[in-house]
Amino acid sequence: SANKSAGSGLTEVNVLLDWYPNAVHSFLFAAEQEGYFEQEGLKVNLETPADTNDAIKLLAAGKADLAISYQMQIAQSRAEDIPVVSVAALVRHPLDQIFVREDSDIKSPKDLAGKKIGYPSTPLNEAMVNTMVASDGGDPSQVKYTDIGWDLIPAMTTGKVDAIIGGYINHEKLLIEKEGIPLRTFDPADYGVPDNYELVLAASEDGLAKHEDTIRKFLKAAAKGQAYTVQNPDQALNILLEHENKDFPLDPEVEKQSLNILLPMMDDGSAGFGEQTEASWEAVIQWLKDHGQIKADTTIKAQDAFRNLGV
Amino acid sequence: MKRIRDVSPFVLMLVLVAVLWEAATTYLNIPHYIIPKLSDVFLSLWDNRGLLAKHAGVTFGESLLGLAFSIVFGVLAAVWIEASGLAQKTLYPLIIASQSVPIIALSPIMVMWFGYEIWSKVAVVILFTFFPIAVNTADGFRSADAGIGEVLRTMGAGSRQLFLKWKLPSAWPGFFTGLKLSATYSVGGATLGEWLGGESGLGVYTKRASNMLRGDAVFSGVLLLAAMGMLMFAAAHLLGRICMAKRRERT
Amino acid sequence: MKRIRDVSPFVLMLVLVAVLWEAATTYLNIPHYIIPKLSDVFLSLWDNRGLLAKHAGVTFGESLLGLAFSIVFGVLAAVWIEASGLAQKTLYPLIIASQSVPIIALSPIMVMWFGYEIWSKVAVVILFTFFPIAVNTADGFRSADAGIGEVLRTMGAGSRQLFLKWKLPSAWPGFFTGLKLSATYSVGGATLGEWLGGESGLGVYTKRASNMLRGDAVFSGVLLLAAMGMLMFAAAHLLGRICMAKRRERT
Amino acid sequence: MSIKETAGLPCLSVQELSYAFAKDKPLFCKLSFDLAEGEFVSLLAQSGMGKTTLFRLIAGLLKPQKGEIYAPKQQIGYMPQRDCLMPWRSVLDNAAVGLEVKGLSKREARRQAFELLPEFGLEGTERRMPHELSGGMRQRVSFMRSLLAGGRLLLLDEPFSALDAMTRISMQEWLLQIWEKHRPTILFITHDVDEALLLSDRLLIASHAPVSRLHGLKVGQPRPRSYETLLTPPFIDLKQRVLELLRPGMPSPEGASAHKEGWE
Amino acid sequence: MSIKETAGLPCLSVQELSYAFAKDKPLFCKLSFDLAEGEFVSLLAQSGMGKTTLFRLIAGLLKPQKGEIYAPKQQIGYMPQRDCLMPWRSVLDNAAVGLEVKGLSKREARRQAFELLPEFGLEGTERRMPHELSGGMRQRVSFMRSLLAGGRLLLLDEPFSALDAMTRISMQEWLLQIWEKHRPTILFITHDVDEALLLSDRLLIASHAPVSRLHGLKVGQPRPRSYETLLTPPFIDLKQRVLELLRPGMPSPEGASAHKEGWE
Ligand SMILES: Nc1ncnc2c1ncn2[C@@H]1O[C@H](COP(=O)(O)OP(=O)(O)OP(=O)(O)O)[C@@H](O)[C@H]1O
Ligand SMILES: Nc1ncnc2c1ncn2[C@@H]1O[C@H](COP(=O)(O)OP(=O)(O)OP(=O)(O)O)[C@@H](O)[C@H]1O
Ligand SMILES: [Mg+2]
Ligand SMILES: [Mg+2]
Repeated sequence: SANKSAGSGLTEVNVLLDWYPNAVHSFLFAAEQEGYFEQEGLKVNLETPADTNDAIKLLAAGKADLAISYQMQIAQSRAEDIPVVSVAALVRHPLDQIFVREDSDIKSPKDLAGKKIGYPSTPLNEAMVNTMVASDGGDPSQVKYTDIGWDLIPAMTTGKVDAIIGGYINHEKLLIEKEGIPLRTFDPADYGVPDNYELVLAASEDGLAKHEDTIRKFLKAAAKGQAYTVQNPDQALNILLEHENKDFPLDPEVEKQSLNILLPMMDDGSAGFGEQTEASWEAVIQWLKDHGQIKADTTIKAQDAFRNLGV
Repeated sequence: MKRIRDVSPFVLMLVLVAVLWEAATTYLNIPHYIIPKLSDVFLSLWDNRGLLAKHAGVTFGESLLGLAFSIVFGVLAAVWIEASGLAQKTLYPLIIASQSVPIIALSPIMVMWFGYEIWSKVAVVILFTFFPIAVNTADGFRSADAGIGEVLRTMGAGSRQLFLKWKLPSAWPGFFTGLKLSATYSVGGATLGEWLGGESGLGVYTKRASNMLRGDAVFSGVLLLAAMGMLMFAAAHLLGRICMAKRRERT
Repeated sequence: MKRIRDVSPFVLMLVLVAVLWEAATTYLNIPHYIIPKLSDVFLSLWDNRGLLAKHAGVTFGESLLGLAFSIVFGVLAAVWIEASGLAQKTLYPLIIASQSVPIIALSPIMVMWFGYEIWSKVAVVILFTFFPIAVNTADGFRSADAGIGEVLRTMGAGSRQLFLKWKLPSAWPGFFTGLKLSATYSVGGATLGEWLGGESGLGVYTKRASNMLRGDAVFSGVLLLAAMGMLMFAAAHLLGRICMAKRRERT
Repeated sequence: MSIKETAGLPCLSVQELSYAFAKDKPLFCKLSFDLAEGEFVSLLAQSGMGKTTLFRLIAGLLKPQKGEIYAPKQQIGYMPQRDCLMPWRSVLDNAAVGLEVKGLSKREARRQAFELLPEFGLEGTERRMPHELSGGMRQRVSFMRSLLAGGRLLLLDEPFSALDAMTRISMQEWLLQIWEKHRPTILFITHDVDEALLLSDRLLIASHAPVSRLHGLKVGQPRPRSYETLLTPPFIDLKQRVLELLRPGMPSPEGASAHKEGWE
Repeated sequence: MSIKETAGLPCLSVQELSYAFAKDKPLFCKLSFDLAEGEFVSLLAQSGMGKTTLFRLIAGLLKPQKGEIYAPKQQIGYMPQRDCLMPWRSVLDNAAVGLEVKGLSKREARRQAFELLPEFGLEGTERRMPHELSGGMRQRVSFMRSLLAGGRLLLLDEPFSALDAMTRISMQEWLLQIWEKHRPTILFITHDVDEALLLSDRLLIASHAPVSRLHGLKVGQPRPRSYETLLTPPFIDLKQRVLELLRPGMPSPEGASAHKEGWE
């Protein structure tokens, strides 16, 4: 947790990533490499947990200071009395979209009726697809869901399912297209699901109360890292690639494309780094309630779910 | 009476664990999303009893089916290894290799071969459970009393007779030790199989509950899985007892 | 010469599997991210040899360390179960339950307790490997020749002596059967432990490779894990052979 | 119990003993007998009448269902009928195990056992494992083990059944040496009447199942005795009476050999 | 091999046999001997000289290192020294296993075995498991099993060592009945010289290790014989010669009993 590490005089900050390091984390590596964290008196440790469910719980339990999570997951967590708060929006729009083969006859979500859609067994994905199909004028009850576990890509490419949800447009889509299978994607935000922050940075209520200052410093450095990345995408990517070479070499081509997709979604010019709007949170919480993804009787409030620390 | 006295320490232990659990989660400040209160878990268990029964039935069926195959495959593998030096040098290493290969890494293959239906789960259960049976049975064969084999050989017993009348009965204790292990693992195998893709079963239930961040529901599934594991072990243990009731290896 | 003849069927089998693999992936149109061509796997293996060696070392270390603890815990559990009827009725069921509980569902607890360092991986390895040792050793105790125990008892041997001079040596074959199983499982346990969170090890390597759809890299890790499993099994087997070289239970 | 034990005499006392294996006919029914301190007594009975079971009762390995057994606890040297060697111990370590149990260091136990090996015709075999021994050698290791375990009461269950005449004689000699030196009480099971007459002070013979009494026969002849003296009239007489007692319900008084003369 | 076998006589022929367990001193060195068809021969030697090993060689369980053994293959009834009962089979099923191996149905095998149980003093024990038997009962089950397995050559390794005098006599009787009816060739190991003289046509005695020759002794006495006839001069004479041969390097001609007279 956020405490002075002996000797260096730096404050340690433990951050749980949403996934293995990839292009979306470039700004963190850039901030580290360029010394922005150190300038703020921070020593940042990055860990990759088994999944973000773990990350949220560990964060709330005080086993980490910050964790990268999803806006919807934060809302759900709060509904389940897990005291976490989003302190920054990292990716401001959905990355998790429906993929279909370009050569398929599914031209829009309503065509999914009667088709098989593969999903990683998250009820949230189900609700999204239902909303999208319905808003597109289709019959959600006709959609056939297949739980495809962790293997999104093989399920898609081997034709076991007609569509998948749960993959990211900056990762799975790129990998599938690299295999020579062009995809058509449907953005949930275009079909009745509120536009939402795909990735957010979260802290625990307790941690935020005690270490608000440290977190603000972290965000300041991260914002600088993000600015650096926007200005020098190639260098920033190189920092990431070089760093990761020690553990697992990333595919530079894929990551470059990924970063190209991500940058405009991380900073769409509408707000400062990480800034969040209450409207967005209201919409997301309402939609989750409407679709049974959080208990209808919970009284969570949008303004409690996030904090803008004004970096 | 004896029955009661036999079972009561177990029941007491369960009560003790339950009390400790409830007390720890109530007084020790353990967050409910890490370990939920047992009372909440029971509530969740009760509220979803119908659903849980259905899912438990599915998982139980997969475990049993997979285990049944494993008994056949495990014993056959052991027989083959015992019968042929060649198999021992070729088949055995492959079998061993199959046990340290991470199934999750190969799940696409499983799905490709067995689809998303019950067979992929059964395949995982088999992969999980046939190894202890094979190894214990093979070691059982090897521990057979050579003197008995000699007597049978002088009677003109061929290799089939030797196998049926000597090696096979000698391997029973080993087989049942393996079966106890495998019976326990079968539940975990079915759960993992369901995680790799499935519509029902306690694996799916716990995974979905976990994605919904419902600790109480996760733990209600976990409790049922634990109980199922104990049940499978107990069944295997009892079966062994019954099948070997009259035998005692040595005075 | 004998050595060579001993090993050659194994080598032949490896070559055969390799040829089949290469042929199947070349001619059967299997997507490379499901089963890559073996030649690509070898290429990937070679290209990343330094990195793989590092990761393999980490996984191997975790396996060995966990297995070492399991030997201690497994034997202690078996001793406790053997020594106390109470433990058999209370401890044993808990141990069994621990084996059918899905670890992944409880991963936050593992991380809470053991952190992201090596200890969480070691804990998973222990959970994976101490059960076969405990069950096989416990069954080994139970199979001890009663006649020998009687002789020792008439000599005035107390329960400690009986245990050391009778039960313990009698359980060796069972222990080594269990050790063979556990040694094999230790590799899988370490891999799973790494998946629950970690920066290095072959588990991390294969998972990341899988996320990147790099079939060749996944399989290079899988091959190493398989080899490691065989190595662990072979080591346990050999150790058993050496330790029981002079003994033969019956004529 | 403690009263009897400290009283010194008798060394072993069986009182109103009854025993039956579950569901089987009883083996013993209110059986009583005593062994005096330092006595050498042989027990004779037909196969399956319960000699081994009686030994296990005396050694405390089985619990009497009725009656009581007073025996010097934990001071019993018991040689089982089946050799029960430990397959994981060498000849030397098998023989020495009793000394180890007594608290001697492994090294010292081995040393003492090693010195005795030649006397039992086992020199050079100290490193062999039991499965590498002949039947008679196994029996001698087992015999040696029980003698080394010592004790004030020796229970020997057919200790020489697998030995040839020569080896048997030297083992008998050994046993008598030990007996004369330390005067343990010895209860000895054998099927060889000559052997029993040669070694014992007294014979206990069971005629009828279930065993409710043992016929005592004093061997009043002077020691040392030899196989030659067995051919003298008092021994021939004794032997005939033994064989008669062993053959229940047979009125013929001429002894065993007479009865079975006409078989083809 | 086939030549000898079809020649009919001898039934068993051992030619220039040499054998040693790895690293040990050899047990047999160019040993040759024959058994005629239908002959009853007893083999006597000190404990550990290799009798059991010789049996295992003849039965084909060990391979001769030098020399050859001609024996009727797969027609051997072998009774091992250690009973080797199957702990998972009842008395009846243990006894019947040889018949099952011969191809009889389990039912028929059991029926035949069941009928014979009383003759072996085992009536009422058919459902017992081996661990519920006394030592002598186990030995009788093993004996019964080898007789039922049949064969033209019977190899019996101390078949009666655990039996009391009475039971032993009836078993001997049984064996002779079988022998007279079917005339198998019998090779019989015993440590009891009287028993050997009573039963055999001929005795084979090993004096020196390694065994390079067996002393043959014809028992020219008429049958039926009884334990009483053993007290007649020709038998006493024979017995003395046997004991002399068994005691290698001992010049004393007075027999075993004379030698050991003075032990205390
Ligand atoms: N564990 C047991 N369970 C049931 N019955 C048993 C058990 N042990 C022995 N018996 C029975 O008890 C009887 C006496 O057995 P025991 O071994 O005492 O005889 P014994 O006099 O020593 O005979 P032997 O001279 O053949 O050794 C036998 O009928 C045997 O079948
Ligand atoms: N498996 C074996 N490995 C090594 N040595 C052995 C083995 N079996 C027997 N021996 C040795 O061979 C010798 C002869 O043994 P064998 O059993 O043939 O003797 P035996 O004449 O039958 O003796 P006994 O009358 O005591 O049964 C013994 O010295 C024994 O130690
Ligand atoms: Mg007995
Ligand atoms: Mg022998």
